[in-house]
Amino acid sequence: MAGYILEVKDIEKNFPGVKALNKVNLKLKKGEVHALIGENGAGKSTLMQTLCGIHKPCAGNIYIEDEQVTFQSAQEANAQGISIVYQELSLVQNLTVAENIFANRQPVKKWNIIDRDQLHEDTRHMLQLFDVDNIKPDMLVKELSVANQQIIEILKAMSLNPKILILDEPTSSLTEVEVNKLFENIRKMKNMGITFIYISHHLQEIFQIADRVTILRDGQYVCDAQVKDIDEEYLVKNMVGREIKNMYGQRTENQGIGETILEVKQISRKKMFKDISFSVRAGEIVGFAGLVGAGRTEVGRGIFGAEPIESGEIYIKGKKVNIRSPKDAIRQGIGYMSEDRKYDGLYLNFSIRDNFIANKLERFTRGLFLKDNKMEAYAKASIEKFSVVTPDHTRAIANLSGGNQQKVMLGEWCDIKPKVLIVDEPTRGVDIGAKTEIYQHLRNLAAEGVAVIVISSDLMEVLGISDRIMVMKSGELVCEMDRHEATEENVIAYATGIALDE
Amino acid sequence: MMEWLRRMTKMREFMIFMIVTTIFVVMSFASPYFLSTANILALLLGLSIETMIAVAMVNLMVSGGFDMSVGSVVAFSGAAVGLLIRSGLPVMVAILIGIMIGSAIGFINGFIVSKLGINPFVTTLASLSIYRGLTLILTKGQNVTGLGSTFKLIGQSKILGIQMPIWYAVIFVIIGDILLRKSRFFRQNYYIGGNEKAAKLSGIDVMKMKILNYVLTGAFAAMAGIVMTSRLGAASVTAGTGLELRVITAVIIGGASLNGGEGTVTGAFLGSLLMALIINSLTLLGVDVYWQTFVIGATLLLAVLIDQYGKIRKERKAFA
Amino acid sequence: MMEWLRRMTKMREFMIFMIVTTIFVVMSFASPYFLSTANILALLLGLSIETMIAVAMVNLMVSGGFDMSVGSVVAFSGAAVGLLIRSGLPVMVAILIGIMIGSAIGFINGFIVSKLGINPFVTTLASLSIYRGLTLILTKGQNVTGLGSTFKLIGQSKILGIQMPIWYAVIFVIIGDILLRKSRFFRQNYYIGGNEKAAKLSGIDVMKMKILNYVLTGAFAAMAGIVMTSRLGAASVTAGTGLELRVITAVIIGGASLNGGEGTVTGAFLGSLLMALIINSLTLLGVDVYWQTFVIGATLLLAVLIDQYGKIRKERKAFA
Amino acid sequence: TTKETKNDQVAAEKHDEQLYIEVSALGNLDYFYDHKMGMEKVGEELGVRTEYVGPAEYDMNAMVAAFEQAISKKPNGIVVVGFEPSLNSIVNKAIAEGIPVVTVDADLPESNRLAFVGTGNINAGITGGNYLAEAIGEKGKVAIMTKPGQSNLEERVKGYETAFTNYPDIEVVQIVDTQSDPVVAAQAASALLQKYPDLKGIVCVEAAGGSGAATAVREAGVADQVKIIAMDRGNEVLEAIEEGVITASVAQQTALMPYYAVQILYNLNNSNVQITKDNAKANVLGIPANVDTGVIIVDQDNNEYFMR
Ligand SMILES: Nc1ncnc2c1ncn2[C@@H]1O[C@H](COP(=O)(O)OP(=O)(O)OP(=O)(O)O)[C@@H](O)[C@H]1O
Ligand SMILES: Nc1ncnc2c1ncn2[C@@H]1O[C@H](COP(=O)(O)OP(=O)(O)OP(=O)(O)O)[C@@H](O)[C@H]1O
Ligand SMILES: [Mg+2]
Ligand SMILES: [Mg+2]
Repeated sequence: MAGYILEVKDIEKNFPGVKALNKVNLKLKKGEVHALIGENGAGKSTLMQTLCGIHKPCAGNIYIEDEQVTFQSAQEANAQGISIVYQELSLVQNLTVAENIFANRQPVKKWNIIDRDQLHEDTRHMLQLFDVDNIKPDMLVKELSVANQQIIEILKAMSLNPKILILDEPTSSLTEVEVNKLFENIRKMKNMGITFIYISHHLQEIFQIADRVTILRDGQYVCDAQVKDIDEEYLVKNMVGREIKNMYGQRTENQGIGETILEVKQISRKKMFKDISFSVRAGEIVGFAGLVGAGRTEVGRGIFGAEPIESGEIYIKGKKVNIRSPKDAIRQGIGYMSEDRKYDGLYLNFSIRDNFIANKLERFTRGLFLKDNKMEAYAKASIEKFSVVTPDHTRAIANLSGGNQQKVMLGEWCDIKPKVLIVDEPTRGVDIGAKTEIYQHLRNLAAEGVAVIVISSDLMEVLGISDRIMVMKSGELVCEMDRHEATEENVIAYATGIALDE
Repeated sequence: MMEWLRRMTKMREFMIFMIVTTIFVVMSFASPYFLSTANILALLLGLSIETMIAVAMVNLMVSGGFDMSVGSVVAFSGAAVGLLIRSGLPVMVAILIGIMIGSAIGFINGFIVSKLGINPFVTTLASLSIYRGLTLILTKGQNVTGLGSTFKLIGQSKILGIQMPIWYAVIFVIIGDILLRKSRFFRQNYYIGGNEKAAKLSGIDVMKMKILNYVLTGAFAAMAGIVMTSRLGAASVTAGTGLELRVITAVIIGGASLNGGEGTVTGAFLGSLLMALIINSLTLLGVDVYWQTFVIGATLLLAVLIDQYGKIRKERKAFA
Repeated sequence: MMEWLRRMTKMREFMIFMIVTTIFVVMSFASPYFLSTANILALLLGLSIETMIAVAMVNLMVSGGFDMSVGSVVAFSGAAVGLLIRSGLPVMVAILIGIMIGSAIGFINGFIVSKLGINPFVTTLASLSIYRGLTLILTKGQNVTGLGSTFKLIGQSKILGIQMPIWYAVIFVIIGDILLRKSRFFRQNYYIGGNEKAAKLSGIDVMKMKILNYVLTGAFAAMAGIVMTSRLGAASVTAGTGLELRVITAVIIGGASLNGGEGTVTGAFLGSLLMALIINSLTLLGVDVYWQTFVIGATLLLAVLIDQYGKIRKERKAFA
Repeated sequence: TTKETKNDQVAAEKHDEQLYIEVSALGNLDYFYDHKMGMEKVGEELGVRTEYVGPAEYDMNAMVAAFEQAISKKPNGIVVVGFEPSLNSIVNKAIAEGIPVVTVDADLPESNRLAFVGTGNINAGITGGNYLAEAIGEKGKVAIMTKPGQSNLEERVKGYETAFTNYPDIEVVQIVDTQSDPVVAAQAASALLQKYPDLKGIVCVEAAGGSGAATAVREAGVADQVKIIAMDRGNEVLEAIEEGVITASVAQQTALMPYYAVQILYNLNNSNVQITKDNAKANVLGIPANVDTGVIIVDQDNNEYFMR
């Protein structure tokens, strides 16, 4: 057993009604990047949180360099050199970037007084690792986009100088550019002898960065392997228990693309986006690609009325509509699924049922009143339809795994019977099996004549699902491509602006 | 049946209900006067004014709002109606104007809080001062009397031997409970309190609802003020002082929180009942006034501790 | 220099500071007595007790806590120290015991709120009642006098012609401001108030800090109570009634929020100053008593409205 | 009539089963100590049970609730502090149910109460006003400190104003709010001293004012120039009188109020002074309708005897 820097033996963890971990084993060699994969709700995050002293295991042991350890708190784990980037962002929105990265570890002068200059210096130093010069140490975290917040979260964990760094879906809202920067940093640190546990649902990333992989299913250890000995098919089979072919699905042959449903003319919003015009037809899936901060989210929210549009016009089925609020938009048949489920997507303290019905209460109303049995039946059906892993619909959504939360949110919006559905990062944190289902749901909607807009930072996803692709850069629509002309290279070229320089 | 029982005991209101029942049983042994019809009616009558306001307050707090000005609105609307009646206006017209004044005050509060984004605590504390001040100015510090017998009927007449304010409170609680728990319209407030940003994206007109909640609170406080004035037969300038804290406490004991997203009308009623019961018991037991203040606080604390203990035990069980 | 100015104007406190300054300027024209040393000193003296408590309260509120019991702690500690001195204990010993009593009350509040998980509003409202009651019981409702001249020195003696309570408040504000803004230890409270879960993950001992914050609030309230008793020369059983709302309002005006995570000591001081300034101005301008209550509320509202307007304008500019 | 039978019935009762209740409010105030003391004393002397009930704060709704509960105990008489006309209905209700009611301290003349025992707040104000006028040589500027809206205080203010109308050279320059808090009162008094450097007197109609005004005057060092008239006999007021900061205080013989009120109720129930051949039939109650308990001025001469 020697030689392992960390070893987990027969760990078990129960939550009310859920056996999240069942005799799980994990062995880490010093200096490797060890990938951990599994479906949503397989227990990955739970396992990592037991390693970090957040959850106490119900059974089993943890060994660090052959010595048994038990952690009472996150801090004790930190002291042993384990640090983690949480799947759910855990930043303090009202504090600065610097204070988040060096939370409670700010450099101090005499009397424990914080040395501001040193703190900012250290922070700039950390920020250089990602070349992000648009983030300043004294910016408030709440002013940053989700992607940038994720970078801060990563820097925070890196700044702890850990021996073992756990990354729980660090790339779920990053684009390739940032992902590559992250990998560069991982390799650099790996050479310094740091060990990584890497969790991701982007399987190709495993092959780019990981040395070994452990697979979990339903809270149980399935197998582990050297990455160089296996292929993606192997991963999927062991993860999902079946093969997945053609994840993005296929446009059904006889499905024609119909009339123009949504037409956007020259909409602008100061500092956010400028002169955006495009249209989407019935049965069509249009993908929006671009780098982080390109303004795709802002356009989506603008059309939905969640944020003001300063000029421009929107037409639905040729009729000009005046959308001032999401309520107007929903009435016009437009749906928008947020990119940030925790912030403005879900009601975390509420039950799964109450989340499913949040945007369609009228449907369960007779006279003035809501019908309990109708709501329950609907929730049960939706759990089934979107394969949400949960004991029952009365659970608080906060207790679901990240991917399952995402499925509930998607289910909530797919089912409003929209004319236009905008989904922003629809598969953030979703496993490959569930992704396949989500794409199928989106394709089904299109087949029913809905105009679907997919905003995504996952380029493969955009390429795989879209009939047409829009590329945005710095608030402008720089290019519109047909599915057949779009390739990874030319989309990136437009998104980064290289194509324009030519 | 078992299912129903299981669900009952899981409800937050259940513990408070048990505590209230316990006090009832203990008190009926401790004091021969306690269970007399007269005492129970007196208890309910004393509690009716606060309950009327609590019904609106719990709705407001479910949506994440907060109103410190209700006590002043009680005084202001009472005084205004009193002066209007004395000026010769028909009673019904005066009452309608009084309720409109309350609604208008609520509207102003709601507008400032939700449209202008000012902290509800500061806003409504300012209102507290403003409308108390206006009451003093309007009445020149004098209580308003001579309101005539028609007006007094509202608060002093009886149906089936039970004085009107009790009836109003009962009606408010029953209708309020059904509406807040079951109606689609008011259900929106839970979503707003749960996650305001998400509620907006779910197509809820958050701004409108929030303002409406303040309007309702103002209107209900005005109604309570009018009923109280009628019951007492005079508009008191100091009416409702400190009322806001009592109502908010009752609502929180009943399961609501300052963060919004939870609470029920039944809970708010039970909270009010618990507080009134404590005071009633202390009076009946002849506890010295100096001790009363102490015992009220201690009992309040004890009640929420028992409640919390019950909750924790239930969770434990769920884990086992 | 420009950088410094830019940073200044971005601070929440800046608007309140401007409002306070405006009132100063306007008042110095409106009333010839306003700018006299005597009036300014009297103003500061009047505000010193509240400021001492506000310093601890803002720290507590930054961490997401809340304490309604400070007014009662003021009375209770004052009365306790008074009785101890009368019983023949040396003044210093009595004062130390008084501060310990305040700390103990704070500890109990903090323990109930953070260990037992009871709502801070209800908990400290219960405390408010409990300690007011204990004060009454202890003193049999009589104010405590005959405290001797040594004790009175604490609140009545002067240094450089300035009465001691002002010095205490100044020291509290300066040290408090530095500690809360700059020291790593108290900075932890911003993390706790901003995101309690994240704070725990960052290795902050949330439980310990929360309890400590309540202890500090209790201790500071006790000190304020002792200084107040010494200044008045007698422990008043009704001292500090309604004080909690004034302090909390001042702290919120100064930029703190009920949700935690924001607020500064300077802001809290400016908030207290604003409120005291309003009362002082109204008296100097000879505003009718009935109007005073109204004008206090209206000015409060106006101040926060101006403040909010300033904030919105700044945000607009940032986008332009 | 019912009254007759009730009287007989009551007379037959043992004394120690008779119950007299005082309903009040503001129980937390120092002032009401005397009320409680008076009730206890009269209970002891007559051998009947007495109770003192009511909310700790100035809350009429709660006071009426306490009154309702008092009625539900079916006592032999109720003593009530008639703070506000809003208590009229409940008093009438008790009378209608056959429970005799006497008001103390503040009267409810429009109600059906049987008698009133007290000094009346207007009277207290007038007495204090006259004393101050004499102390300042019948001329100069005077300020009044009160808490607006509370009817007993409003009446005392009126009393002072009435007294000063007899002194053309005395000018009431301002009325200020103490918010019933000595620190706020001190702050307001300080501002007054700034604004009127030639202020001659401050009168306070409630307890916090005296302590606050004394503090402000002491701190400004103008004790020999500004005369303060306080209200009631709180220890801090007495101490300040001894110190010479407060000139005098208007104290009522408060304990006498419930004492005599219960005496009246007791006599109504138990004795039968034959004013007529048949008092009941002649509609004669045989009790006094109005008892004035008088006010006393506490100043340096008699101050020491009031300390508790
Ligand atoms: N605090 C909790 N209370 C109850 N159940 C929980 C809690 N946390 C996790 N679970 C349950 O434990 C199981 C494992 O969840 P976990 O978050 O570890 O999954 P995961 O593998 O990280 O999934 P994902 O890929 O979606 O993030 C899920 O069924 C989840 O619902
Ligand atoms: N709440 C906010 N406050 C300040 N700036 C913001 C806020 N939200 C977004 N931005 C900024 O607005 C710009 C556009 O962001 P938007 O979210 O629309 O981009 P995007 O293309 O959807 O990329 P992503 O969502 O992946 O970050 C970015 O520069 C972002 O940093
Ligand atoms: Mg996870
Ligand atoms: Mg986006």
